[in-house]
Amino acid sequence: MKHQLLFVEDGIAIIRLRGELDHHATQLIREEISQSLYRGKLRAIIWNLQELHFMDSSGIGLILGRMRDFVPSNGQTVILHPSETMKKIFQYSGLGSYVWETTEQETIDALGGILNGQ
Amino acid sequence: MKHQLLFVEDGIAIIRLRGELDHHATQLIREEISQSLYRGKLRAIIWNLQELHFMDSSGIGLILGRMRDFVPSNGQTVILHPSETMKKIFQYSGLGSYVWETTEQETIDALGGILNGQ
Amino acid sequence: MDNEMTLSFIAISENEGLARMVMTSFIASLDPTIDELAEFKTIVSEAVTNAIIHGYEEDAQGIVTIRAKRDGRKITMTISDEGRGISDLEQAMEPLFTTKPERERSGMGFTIMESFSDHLSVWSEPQKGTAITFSKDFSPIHSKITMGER
Amino acid sequence: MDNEMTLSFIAISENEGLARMVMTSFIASLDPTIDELAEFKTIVSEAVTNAIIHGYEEDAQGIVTIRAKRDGRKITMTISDEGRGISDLEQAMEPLFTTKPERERSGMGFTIMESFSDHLSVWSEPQKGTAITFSKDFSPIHSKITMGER
Ligand SMILES: Nc1ncnc2c1ncn2[C@@H]1O[C@H](COP(=O)(O)OP(=O)(O)O)[C@@H](O)[C@H]1O
Ligand SMILES: Nc1ncnc2c1ncn2[C@@H]1O[C@H](COP(=O)(O)OP(=O)(O)O)[C@@H](O)[C@H]1O
Repeated sequence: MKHQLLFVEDGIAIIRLRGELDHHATQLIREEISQSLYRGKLRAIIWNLQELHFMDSSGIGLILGRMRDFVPSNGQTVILHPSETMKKIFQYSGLGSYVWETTEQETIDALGGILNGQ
Repeated sequence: MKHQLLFVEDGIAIIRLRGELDHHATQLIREEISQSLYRGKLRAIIWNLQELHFMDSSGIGLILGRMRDFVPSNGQTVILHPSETMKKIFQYSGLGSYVWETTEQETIDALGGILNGQ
Repeated sequence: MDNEMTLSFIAISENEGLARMVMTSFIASLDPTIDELAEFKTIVSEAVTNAIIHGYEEDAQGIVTIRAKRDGRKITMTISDEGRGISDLEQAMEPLFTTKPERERSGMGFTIMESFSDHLSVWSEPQKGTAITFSKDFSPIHSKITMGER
Repeated sequence: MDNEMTLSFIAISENEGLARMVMTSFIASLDPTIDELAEFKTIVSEAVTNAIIHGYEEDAQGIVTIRAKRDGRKITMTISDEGRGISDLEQAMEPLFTTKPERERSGMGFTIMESFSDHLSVWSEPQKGTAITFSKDFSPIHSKITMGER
């Protein structure tokens, strides 16, 4: 499990998850992600799952937890590139509407941000 | 386990082994290799292990068996590109001297053959 | 019965990945589709994680056991522990119900296991343990779209 | 003791690959070198193959069991069967000795297992079964040459 976290101007965080996200992996990365997110005043978190090969319900806990802690009530959570199986897991969990069928760049544009240093 | 078998003019057979060669795999491919080898009058067999990811002592049995059945007493067996671990297995089994530190093409040249249709 | 295996390991979270790998190898000869494999691994992961964290509180001592059988293209598995057990099973199986919200569990494990398996049954007794049995049928190979060489 | 597992399966040759995969996953966190991993897999393969073909004649009924422990960077494993057993163990362990030359066994299994492990012991009793216990120490991570990102 590795991940990459970047900030876009105007308080948008992008979290690119990699490898396998299970209970074991969430224990390893939750703290790190939370600490990093404290650095910025957020109005949106984009979860990019393009390079995530596996996710179980631990991923739901991770995303819901970060929504609760960091995204203000008028803010956004966006989930990009889930696999078919992950999409089902999001639907069952009531997160289906957060899945956007688009790219990272288009999401940033739609949210009105500018991606730093890219 | 997949393999590829080609003939060189003048009775040289090249067997390129792929994947994992264990007892299970030798059971699957031994017959096929033996049948194919009947097609030519052989004076040498070249075993190319470049794309073989695993081999245990079942591989020794396979090579020794084909030497006995197809290589005449003045013929050659050549083993190319074994991994470090396979090299040790060949040494323990008395096949160390059949390992040549060279390429397929150079082996064919050294044996005085011409590779068909390549 | 075409193949049969049992795997057991101690209750540490590292073994969630081990269990998925082992079960992936066990069904490899069925040549599952990407989605079938992903759903199957998810069921295994949910059940094994539950045994480790709810059954044993990750005590590195309790033993989680997976028994699996392959009959044709059907896989039947039981994941069991001898841990704390579940007192109210009906409540436990409700979507979003969890006894570990502070650990950010989502309460979706049972819902996902039920949705991704063809049949699921649960046995549990407080202080005795829990056993989840499920089966999953894999689609026939010829009905799959295959690309390139097999 | 850092981790502990048991795997058992029926005596069919398909399970030689399963055993290697499972043991590869079990030692993954040690981050073995390519050669350490290859030697380890070879030992597992030799012992499991022997149990399947010599212990049980691939009868798809006998049970092969692997017990494994990880303590620091040492792996200790026992591969056992309850099959035909070995009457003359000294002879069986000689290089090139095999009771199945017609199946093109090379008689190199025991020699390879001994060479690739740090410690090996064999228990066997005719009609009772055979158990091979070996241990292998993996080199410390910092002594390895690593290239690129870990
Ligand atoms: N193996 C088990 N042992 C004890 N309790 C369990 C076990 N599996 C599930 N439970 C109980 O059932 C509840 C719901 O499980 P589940 O739907 O998987 O959600 P979650 O794991 O996210 O809590 C758990 O919170 C726990 O109280
Ligand atoms: N698990 C076992 N059960 C019964 N006999 C065994 C077992 N393992 C090894 N043997 C005996 O020991 C002999 C030598 O084994 P080994 O060195 O591995 O060579 P090979 O497997 O090529 O025969 C075998 O031929 C067999 O007679």
